[in-house]
Amino acid sequence: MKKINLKVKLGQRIILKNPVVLESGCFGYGEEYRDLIDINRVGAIVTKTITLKPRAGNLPPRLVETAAGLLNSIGLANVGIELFLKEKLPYLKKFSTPVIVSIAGEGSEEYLKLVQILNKEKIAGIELNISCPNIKKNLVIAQDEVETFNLVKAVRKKTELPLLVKLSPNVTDITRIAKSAEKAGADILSLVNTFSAMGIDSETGSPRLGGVVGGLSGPAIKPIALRMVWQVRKATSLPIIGAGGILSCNDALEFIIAGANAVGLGTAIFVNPHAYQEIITGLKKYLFRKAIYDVNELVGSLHEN
Amino acid sequence: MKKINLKVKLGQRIILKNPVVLESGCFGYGEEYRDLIDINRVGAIVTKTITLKPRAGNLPPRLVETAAGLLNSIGLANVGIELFLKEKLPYLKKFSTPVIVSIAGEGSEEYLKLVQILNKEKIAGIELNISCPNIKKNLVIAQDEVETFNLVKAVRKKTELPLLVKLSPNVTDITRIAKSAEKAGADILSLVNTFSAMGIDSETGSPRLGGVVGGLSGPAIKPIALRMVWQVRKATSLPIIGAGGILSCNDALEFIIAGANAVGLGTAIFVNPHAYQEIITGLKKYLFRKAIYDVNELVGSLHEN
Amino acid sequence: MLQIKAEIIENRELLSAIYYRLSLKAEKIARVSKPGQFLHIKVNPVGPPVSHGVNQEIFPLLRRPFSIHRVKRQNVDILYRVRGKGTEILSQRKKGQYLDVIGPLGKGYKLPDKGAKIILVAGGIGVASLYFLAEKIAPPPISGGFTPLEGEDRRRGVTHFTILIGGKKAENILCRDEFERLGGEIKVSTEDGSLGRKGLVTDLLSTFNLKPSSVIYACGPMEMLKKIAEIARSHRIFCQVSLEEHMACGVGACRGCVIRVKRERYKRVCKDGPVFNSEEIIW
Amino acid sequence: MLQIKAEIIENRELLSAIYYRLSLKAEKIARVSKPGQFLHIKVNPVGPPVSHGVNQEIFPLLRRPFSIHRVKRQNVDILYRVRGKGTEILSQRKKGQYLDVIGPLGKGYKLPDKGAKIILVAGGIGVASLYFLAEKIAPPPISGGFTPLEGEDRRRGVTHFTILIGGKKAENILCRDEFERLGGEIKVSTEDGSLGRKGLVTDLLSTFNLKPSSVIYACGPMEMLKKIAEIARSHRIFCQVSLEEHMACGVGACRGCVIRVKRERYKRVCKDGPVFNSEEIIW
Ligand SMILES: Cc1cc2nc3c(=O)[nH]c(=O)nc-3n(C[C@H](O)[C@H](O)[C@H](O)COP(=O)(O)OP(=O)(O)OC[C@H]3O[C@@H](n4cnc5c(N)ncnc54)[C@H](O)[C@@H]3O)c2cc1C
Ligand SMILES: Cc1cc2nc3c(=O)[nH]c(=O)nc-3n(C[C@H](O)[C@H](O)[C@H](O)COP(=O)(O)OP(=O)(O)OC[C@H]3O[C@@H](n4cnc5c(N)ncnc54)[C@H](O)[C@@H]3O)c2cc1C
Ligand SMILES: Cc1cc2nc3c(=O)[nH]c(=O)nc-3n(C[C@H](O)[C@H](O)[C@H](O)COP(=O)(O)O)c2cc1C
Ligand SMILES: Cc1cc2nc3c(=O)[nH]c(=O)nc-3n(C[C@H](O)[C@H](O)[C@H](O)COP(=O)(O)O)c2cc1C
Ligand code: FES
Ligand code: FES
Repeated sequence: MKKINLKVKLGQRIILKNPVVLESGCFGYGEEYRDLIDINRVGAIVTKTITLKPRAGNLPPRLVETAAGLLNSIGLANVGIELFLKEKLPYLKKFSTPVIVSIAGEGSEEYLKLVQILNKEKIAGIELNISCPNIKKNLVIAQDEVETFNLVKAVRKKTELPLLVKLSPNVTDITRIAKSAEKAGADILSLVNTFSAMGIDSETGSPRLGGVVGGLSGPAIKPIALRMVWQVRKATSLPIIGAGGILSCNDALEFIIAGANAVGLGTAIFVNPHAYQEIITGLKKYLFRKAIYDVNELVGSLHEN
Repeated sequence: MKKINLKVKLGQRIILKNPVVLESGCFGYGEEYRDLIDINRVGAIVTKTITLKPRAGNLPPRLVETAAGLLNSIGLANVGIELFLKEKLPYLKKFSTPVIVSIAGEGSEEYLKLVQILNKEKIAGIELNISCPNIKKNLVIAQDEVETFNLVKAVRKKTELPLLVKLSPNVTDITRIAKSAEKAGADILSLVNTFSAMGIDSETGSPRLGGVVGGLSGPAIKPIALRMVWQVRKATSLPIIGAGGILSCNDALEFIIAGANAVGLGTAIFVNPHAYQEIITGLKKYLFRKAIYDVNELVGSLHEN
Repeated sequence: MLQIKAEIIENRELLSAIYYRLSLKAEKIARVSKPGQFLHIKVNPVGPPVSHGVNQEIFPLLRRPFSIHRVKRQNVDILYRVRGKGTEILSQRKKGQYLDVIGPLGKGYKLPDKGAKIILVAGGIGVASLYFLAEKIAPPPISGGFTPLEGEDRRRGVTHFTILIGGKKAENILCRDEFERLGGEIKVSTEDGSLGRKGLVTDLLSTFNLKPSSVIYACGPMEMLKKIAEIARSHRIFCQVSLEEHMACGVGACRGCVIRVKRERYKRVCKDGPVFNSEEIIW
Repeated sequence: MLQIKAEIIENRELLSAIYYRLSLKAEKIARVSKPGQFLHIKVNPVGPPVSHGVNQEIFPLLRRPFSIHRVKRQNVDILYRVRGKGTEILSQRKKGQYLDVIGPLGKGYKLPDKGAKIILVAGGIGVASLYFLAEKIAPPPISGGFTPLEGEDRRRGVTHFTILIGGKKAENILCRDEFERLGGEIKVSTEDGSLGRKGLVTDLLSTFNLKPSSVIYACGPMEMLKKIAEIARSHRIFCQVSLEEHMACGVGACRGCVIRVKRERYKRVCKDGPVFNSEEIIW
């Protein structure tokens, strides 16, 4: 039996055993899933987004289940970079799996400070969560080409670590943001973050989320996320971590065929912590059955007429 | 027992018996549902989008069911304005319900021609489906403020009929497009159209839709559509027909509380042609139970703290 | 065409466990149904929406189309194969529950002229609609509410027909007894040879002495229908095929279920079909 | 904490038809479960995903949390009320089927010191977790795999407890017999007076002679817990409450299930709770 290759390189320096990545915010700091997920078997992990100062997060309720989706308004609750480095990162570094640290700041100075702190750490890469507003201009960075370019460029100058940029789907044309990030020096693109959305309790006439508007994830958004990955694949040559509603191996295959070099699991972790393993096994079976043997050959292989 | 008022005015001249509108493309030319839907009981109907020339539409397959959603790539298949006026409109005019004719053109000249033709007809209004590309600039009109403004302005000059503009959700900030349409003289805003999305058959490695990319509708998109209606409510003072994933009375209530003056049913018609009646009955019960008595009082009543 | 809540009279697993026969009490639909027409069924349990904004109708979201298999007084039956989630959920519905059903939909088979040599060709679950057709062509001997073909003698076998049934294995061959009771001549083929002739049902058809006076009615997988259309064409035989496409509305409104045809470019399976003259189709 | 596919041993409707008791074979979970902890259950049928890209796991999408109600050898029971779609689907699962279960999760009740006057207060389905607690406090007479409280005498009634159970009507009062078998003193209140004292369970509590040596354990609706916290506070009684919030991960990772607390601002119900000291909470 021929050996199946699941190994994937994202840029020059991040090598994954397999293309399954655990996404930011859905795997906490890793420890929480200690008993359920074997980090050594996963392709890579992205930490909960870390900010300079600890953040308590948004008012509850923070979670609402929607039709085939999950609406959340966590509000970047996190322990802050200091505690993260002291108490959370050491645990994650015990594993053989690349650890990507997601960061966000209010304004580029905060991003740069975070990057400078992380430069001293042995981590696989930094992911810029740019779905936060630029406080000066009151505009979400990932929704603006110029803002994205400026931030990525500024960060690029300050770090040699592999740089991932996480794109927001709440845009008119995601390829323009992707190209801005590429031009500014991003190494890898990660897409998509959640869709801005809300729910209303008609009995009380109030928003279902304490934060009123939150982010929609899960199977509901899959067809839209998939379209975006496909578009970005055609618009840039950067490696892509594709995410948005992936639950099963079949979902993962769709993203890979559309052009994702790796696939991210967010909501799936909640639904089934074991999903990563089912997807890895499923990919192997599929590649064997199709006599492809190397997952990289599948990337972007969509037949278009 | 106090009488419940479901009557809704959209702008100066469109009066609906109740706030339930059957959306463009999902009710065909009305005749198809002759045996299942009593048009006289519906608030208003919007016809399938009509173009100047007949259009055969896109290559099949044109439909895919997704998680709580429907992905379609019909491609504006329609009989063209000439046959529409001759064979389809007469049927719809038999009812006491306002008929809004949806139109689309490739370039503003086609829109203007269509409007001039429709000016002679006794219809309740014209809805501009602006999710078509501007052929000159190869850019979807509804995705661009200036394009939207120019088109709506041009049409406004040529017609006294109530003018509806149907917004696309595939934008960074829907309020900007809404405000453009308002400034240019739109009477009513209709949102949302479908989300650009796709599906892939991992077995064959091909797109599931003949047209590769199609439009996502149904419950999956509801939380995003709802957020957009809420935003547009705050950004403009135009009447809104809110749509996107409404199946039940509860869904309709969410949209009304968020700010929709009327609610549109698209995919729901396929799922349950009788949904309109269940929603109307449900609204009455709700209003009675809450002692509100007039549905207009509910519009935009969301409690925000 | 009606939308009704129809009570389930029976939802019975057939021998091979992936096939089911569902009987619905649907008198008004029964009265007007014609062979080749279909029902559009919401397989989810009928019930009030739950709180919390998520409606139980959402999975699966769309209705599923099924050919009318049999009509008996107030009952309408379908015969179905469990294929994906929708049919799996349908197979779990129980007697006494209700289903939301729209029907009858579509244009059915054009009935044959007198004296025609009638050949029915079924692939797998394709027997479903052909059985209803056969009943009209050759009504069963006991008058049980079946409407015989107009001007047709009620005696069995007056209108003779042959039915070829093909499938992968013996367990995919359905309704043999039923067709026999109608007096049809039955030929079977299976791909693995476990029943009847080994091979494809189209091979079986090729062995026939086909004359221009023959008419073919076929229902089954696309490749089978395509092959049959070729055979019919080469023998200049009038041939009707029942097609499938994914559907949303089922009533002709959405233009989603189209297939490519020679003249108008596209026709809707739900409204212009599902039965088409094999000559119209771009295969 | 484990993720397992647990076989359903029983899923029994209780008297009032909206309550069910589900027994799962889950030995490893059974061994380590503590009163107040919970299971996070995927209520959908376990099975392979279907073709067509739509997975049957999607409705409902998230797991549902349920307190551990009872542990008996290899079995873990929950007691649940049908509330929305998830619990409705759960109520349809049958003996012999499997459920995907994660557990035990969360921090349970802090067990009382010796000699404390123990008062349990349950609102409706709140009895679920309190029964497991009561079993630890006052192990049942027949040694049936129940682990008695460390250093505790096995004889019934050695540790005395009182349980107050409140509900809307008589049919919302569950587990009276079970608590009686443990030797507890049982007081009941119903809002309509159809069983026990008419009124709220908090009114019942107010009639008690509460001393600082009392400890209260409460589980039920938020308003009830809030009232109890006030009573406990005014009597300077140590009081533990079990809270509910909508959950995604259930293991502390997503920060979604928080409640407002006095010091750290927010705590996670799933990981820092679900049992909290009533003093911590911002009610
Ligand atoms: C007019 C008409 C009559 C039909 N009559 C019968 C019948 O009498 N008995 C019967 O068993 N089946 C019949 N079918 C097919 C039946 O509708 C599908 O098997 C059913 O919709 C599958 O639903 P599902 O949710 O189980 O499968 P899904 O999970 O939706 O899909 C499972 C597989 O079936 C395919 N599929 C789904 N829907 C269709 C469709 N409409 N056409 C073709 N392939 C499809 C999918 O691509 C997939 O490969 C008919 C279809 C049509 C259009
Ligand atoms: C730690 C914990 C332990 C629990 N133990 C039990 C138990 O032992 N027995 C039992 O019957 N129930 C218990 N619950 C509540 C149970 O989880 C909910 O009733 C269940 O999730 C409802 O799911 P559903 O799909 O049926 O309802 P949905 O359709 O999701 O909602 C129905 C209604 O219930 C509300 N609801 C949904 N989930 C929750 C939740 N987690 N907390 C509060 N309200 C909710 C909704 O807002 C809605 O009003 C517990 C909850 C928690 C957090
Ligand atoms: C509860 C929750 C918290 C999240 N937190 C973050 C975060 O801190 N940073 C981030 O970049 N993305 C965050 N995300 C987005 C996910 O990483 C992912 O991009 C998104 O959920 C889409 O993937 P999915 O559908 O697989 O969940 C969060 C998502 C969820 C559901
Ligand atoms: C099959 C199909 C065809 C549609 N055709 C049109 C159309 O011709 N013109 C238009 O403006 N919108 C069209 N729409 C969009 C709907 O009118 C509606 O805006 C959208 O589906 C969202 O609402 P829903 O989730 O209730 O379906 C179509 C939608 C579907 C599903
Ligand atoms: S399914 Fe809508 S036209 Fe056929
Ligand atoms: S549910 Fe995720 S932290 Fe509690």
